[in-house]
Amino acid sequence: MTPRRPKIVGFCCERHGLDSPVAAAKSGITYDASVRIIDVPCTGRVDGLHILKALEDGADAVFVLGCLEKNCYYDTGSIEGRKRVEHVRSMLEEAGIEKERVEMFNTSSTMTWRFPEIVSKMCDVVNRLGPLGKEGDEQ
Amino acid sequence: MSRSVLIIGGGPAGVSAAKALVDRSEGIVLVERSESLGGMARELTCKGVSECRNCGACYVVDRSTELLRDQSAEVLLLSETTQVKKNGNGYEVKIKISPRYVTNNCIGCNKCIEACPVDDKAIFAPTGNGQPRHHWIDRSKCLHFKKDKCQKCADVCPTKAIDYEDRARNVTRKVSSIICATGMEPVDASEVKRLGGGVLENAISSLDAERILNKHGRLLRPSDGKQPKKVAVIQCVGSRSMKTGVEYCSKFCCKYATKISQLLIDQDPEVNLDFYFMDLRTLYEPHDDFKRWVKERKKTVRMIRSMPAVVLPGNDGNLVVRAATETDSEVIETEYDLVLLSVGMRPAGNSKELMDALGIKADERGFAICDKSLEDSGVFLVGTTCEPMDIEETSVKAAAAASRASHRKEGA
Amino acid sequence: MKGQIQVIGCKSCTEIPQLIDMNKLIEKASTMDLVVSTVLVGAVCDSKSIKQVVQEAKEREVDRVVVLACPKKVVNPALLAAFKKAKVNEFLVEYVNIRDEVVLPHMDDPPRAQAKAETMMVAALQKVMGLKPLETLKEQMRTRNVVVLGGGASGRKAAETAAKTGAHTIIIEKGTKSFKAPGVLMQNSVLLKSKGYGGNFVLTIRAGEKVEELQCAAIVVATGGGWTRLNGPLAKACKSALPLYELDEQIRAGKKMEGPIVIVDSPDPAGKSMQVRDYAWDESLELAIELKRRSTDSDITIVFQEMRAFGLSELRYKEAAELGVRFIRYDATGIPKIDPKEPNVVSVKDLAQGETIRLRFGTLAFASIPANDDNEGIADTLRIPMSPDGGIRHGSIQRGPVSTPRPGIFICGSALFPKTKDIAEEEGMVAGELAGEFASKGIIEYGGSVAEVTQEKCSACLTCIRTCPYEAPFIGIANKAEIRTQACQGCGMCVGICPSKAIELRNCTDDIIMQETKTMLRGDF
Amino acid sequence: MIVAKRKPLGEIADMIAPYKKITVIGCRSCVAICLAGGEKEVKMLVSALKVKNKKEGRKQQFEALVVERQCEKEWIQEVEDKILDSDLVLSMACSLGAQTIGDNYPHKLAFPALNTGIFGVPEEQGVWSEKCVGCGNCIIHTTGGICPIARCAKSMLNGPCGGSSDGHCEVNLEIDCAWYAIHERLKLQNRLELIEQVSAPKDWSTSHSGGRRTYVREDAKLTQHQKKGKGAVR
Repeated sequence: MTPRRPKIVGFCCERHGLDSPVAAAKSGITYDASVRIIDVPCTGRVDGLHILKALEDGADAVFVLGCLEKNCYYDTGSIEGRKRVEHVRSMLEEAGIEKERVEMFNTSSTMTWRFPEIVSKMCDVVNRLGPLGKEGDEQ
Repeated sequence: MSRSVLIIGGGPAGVSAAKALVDRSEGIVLVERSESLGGMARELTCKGVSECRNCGACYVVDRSTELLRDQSAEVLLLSETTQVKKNGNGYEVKIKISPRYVTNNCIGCNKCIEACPVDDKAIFAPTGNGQPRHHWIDRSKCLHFKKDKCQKCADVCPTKAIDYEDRARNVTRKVSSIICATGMEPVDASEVKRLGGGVLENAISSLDAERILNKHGRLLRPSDGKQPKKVAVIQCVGSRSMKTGVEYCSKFCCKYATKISQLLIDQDPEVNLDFYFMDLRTLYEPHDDFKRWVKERKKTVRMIRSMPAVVLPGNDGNLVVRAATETDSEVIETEYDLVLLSVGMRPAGNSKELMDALGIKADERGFAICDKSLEDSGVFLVGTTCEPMDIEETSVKAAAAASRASHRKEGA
Repeated sequence: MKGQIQVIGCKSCTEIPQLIDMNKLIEKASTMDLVVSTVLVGAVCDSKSIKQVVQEAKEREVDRVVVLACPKKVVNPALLAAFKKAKVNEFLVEYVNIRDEVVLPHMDDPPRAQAKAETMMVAALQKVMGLKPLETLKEQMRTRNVVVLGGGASGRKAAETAAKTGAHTIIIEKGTKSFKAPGVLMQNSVLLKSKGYGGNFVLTIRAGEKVEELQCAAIVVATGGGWTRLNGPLAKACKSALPLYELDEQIRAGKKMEGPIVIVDSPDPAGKSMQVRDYAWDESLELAIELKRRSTDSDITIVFQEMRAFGLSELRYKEAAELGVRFIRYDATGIPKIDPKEPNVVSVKDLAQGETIRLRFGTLAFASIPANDDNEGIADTLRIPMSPDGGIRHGSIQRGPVSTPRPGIFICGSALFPKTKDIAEEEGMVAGELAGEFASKGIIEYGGSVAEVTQEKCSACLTCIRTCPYEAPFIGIANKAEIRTQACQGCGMCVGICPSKAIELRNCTDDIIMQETKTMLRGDF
Repeated sequence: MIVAKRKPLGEIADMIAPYKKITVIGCRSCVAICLAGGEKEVKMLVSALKVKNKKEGRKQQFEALVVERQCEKEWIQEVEDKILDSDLVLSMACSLGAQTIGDNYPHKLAFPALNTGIFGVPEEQGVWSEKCVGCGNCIIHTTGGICPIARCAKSMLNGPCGGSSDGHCEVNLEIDCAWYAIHERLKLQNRLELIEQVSAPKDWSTSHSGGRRTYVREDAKLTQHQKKGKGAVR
């Protein structure tokens, strides 16, 4: 079988979070297919548990993508989301896992270049750190 | 009589007004000269990295997308109002829609642009973030319409979206009132040669900077595509000066220039930035916010209250700015990788006939004069048509005008 | 719910550019269990195919649908409507954005794209089985009242416009100002408490002596700037100092002001962080010009940090200068001071000369507008956020310019930050319009994908209540958290933070999210 | 309430390293409210440990549970089988929880995943501060409702030490001087005279220094006659 490709999960909020891959697509920008987009109403919905579970279930890196802070449709959602991500990062650090594998990003509907940039950034992280755990030992 | 409202111009003002009316489930006809909605805002970059800076760029794009999604709204692109006739309490307007030669099947993959043999291309993607994202062909340049029936773009198009048979159409609409949002155009930096506008490659206008940032997400030097480490931002280029005939203040320059400066530092805290200005006229923030922000970054950012005299070429693409110190005591020269010229605005030139037909008078600066009687006759002026303003103010005033327009109809 | 799924593939969205083999995808779908119907249509948005798929759905008694096309926002709402008719609950229709998330971005790698699309479909099928049929409920608004807080320029405009939309307006004015306004004008009244949510607010208001309750559908906050309160150091030192607008009124009233006149943007007019705005500057320039016109020998000085002569008022700046108005710029190094021993002399360091000058004045006016002290009270009662500089903060620009984070509450004028009169009025107009529109809907639609509490699990830790931006959670009679469904916007912030996992977001539960993630990760692409 | 804090993940991981079958039990009372040991924290801990194991190729089996109050045996008995069925119980409650499990199932290992800290008050969301040490002999009615034993670094009983400087404690300038606060409060209540009163040396026997304490409520105790066999609540 082909060498294991990076598996990246992106929790995107239904507002600008999901607008940005669409904007990229409409402008004919292509990016690596290894990203899995999971849509949530708002990054405030994202729970540290979701991120950890994703890593547990085989993701090598996870990112959360929401509206710009102070421009969140639900006012404080993306700030809330960032706090959750930071908490998970600190947990990973405690556990001796590279915290770079988890990132929070903000975007707006005008940033066509943003989503591809994020994907390649996360891909680089995985290529640098290698996959998380050995292939096939997903519980 | 038709209840719908004609909106001339698909920029921030036009789009906001249209959206406001559509939200009130009222019919609109939006006529936009260019190939996509968004006007100036199409080319503006979002000034935020993780935090919103209220530049309003996304506001326009979002509204345009929503507008295009709305079945009830009639949005006519690449079209122009050719004739306006008073018709009872309302108007009858003739609109000419030029052919786009690209159908809605276009997915914006840009293959056609690569394929196009014309050197400066004859098929284009929409400007900046303009919506919709469908490409369009400039007939005057396209070889298909010249002798050798070139159809390279049609050949490569994966969705067969090229339609050379597309023809110009004329439509007539009866409308109750007209919202005029013909907007503005930026002062051309090359009018200010002494600051290197249009002469020195790395002395770019703020609009160019916005374009570059919008496209790549980073500001790159035109000469060598490197990220500049030492940048000068010069305010009031072409504004507040008799030379360019724009003796007024263009109002939004301080806003966007300060926000761009902040963006540059956010992206790369290493950047050294000098901010040359006369008066700091940032909008809608406690007025010392930017100053406070500068204070916190003493090492990298300087505010210099002085209008540079001249920008001279330095070695390998660098630029030398000669300016008096704040107290005019001496003249100093500083070298920069990149100089950013904050250009002001002018009202966009409108076809005289249209203005006359609508009974719009302009002052000596070209700004349309709004008066009560005009609105009574059902013509509403919004946005930068009548005075300089930023997107936020524009959107508010446009919505207000829309509300007046719809209430006038109820009155009628 | 039996779980009979229909899978719809849309060629026009996905098959371009012949990258994904939709037939293969649909075949795969038909092999999945619980899938009773699979349709591949030219374009799911055109009415013909809508008829076709819905017909099919009826025949096969479909109760869940997966649409492989483009984003939900883009797909023709007619499809959803048609399904509603076919007795398919709208919350059981799941859209997979094959177009923008697979086809377009992965053109250069068809095999992976195909695999990805397949995985997304499988995930969607699992997800749609996890969904529960929901309904949006309707609640009558008890009134069509629009309450406008503040009878200033923007407030009045708001009331006028709201009235035009057919709403009944009530202006709550804390002063004794009386003016012509539609609806009711309640003078020297103050907002004490507020309950409820957009559409059905209940406000407690103290009008003069008596306290009364007031129901309303929408609220417009137009409390303006804090003009009146001047207790900064300068004002303390010079009791006779006026706020600019009073000077303006007196001059327009023809009163002869004692010269020389000094207009200063005090760094601290109300003893708090100052905000100087274009309003102040337009006004002071106009005033100066007016005075100069009346008598050329009148001595006027404007002391400022930044000459904020925005836009066309730059021309007034020039005119004033030509008329001989004196301008003095200072900065933090030499702010204007008044020595109490000499209460009619202000000394300030002139930046241009770099030396301190003493200005003897007959009249001193402040051109700066402090934020309104009432803001804090208002923000607290209405539970809306404030900006650090003491103004009331508006919500995301995605919700439009005059909106607060809370639906049904709109804000305009200098309550946000001081503004010029005309902008304040325009804002008032927009706010009034929106509030009126909001009220004239007459019903509140709510429900759908909102949060709900599993009371057995709740520890009543109040975390949700502190986190929610909409005041939706509250502690109910059982001393456990409950959700005020009408107020809930379905963002799921409380769900994500609940330490006891007692709150779930309908149709966006942890299980659904984590299952989807798991399936997406299983796929090898 | 009792405020606790999760031990660093690394420490927990080392602690449980030798064991294969691990049951993690949270608690729905104090520690849930102070965001340390509720269902969410339990699930996150388990997940994080699994990720760590996955990275390091270690195999362990986890079971995540939450009980109403871990300090009471009746609640624990509800998950008895799970406890008995595991090599190790990792308690995500205050140490009372871990100990109750230990006392009831002496042959089982019950390790703490939390560090039990203080009797705290939530000052704001996410901030808890200590205001009582449970000395067993409350005097705050004489000190303006502020406990000098808990809130003074030196548990001074008669006025501030010499180190109090403009309202701050010399031991840690971040925290306020308890006695300064007491003075201000009494002044507010016009009871400043109280601060003059010299309180005699405190009888610490009621506090921990009197050894482990047991509180008995005679009328609540069941007599031998009343007692049934192992009575469960439901």
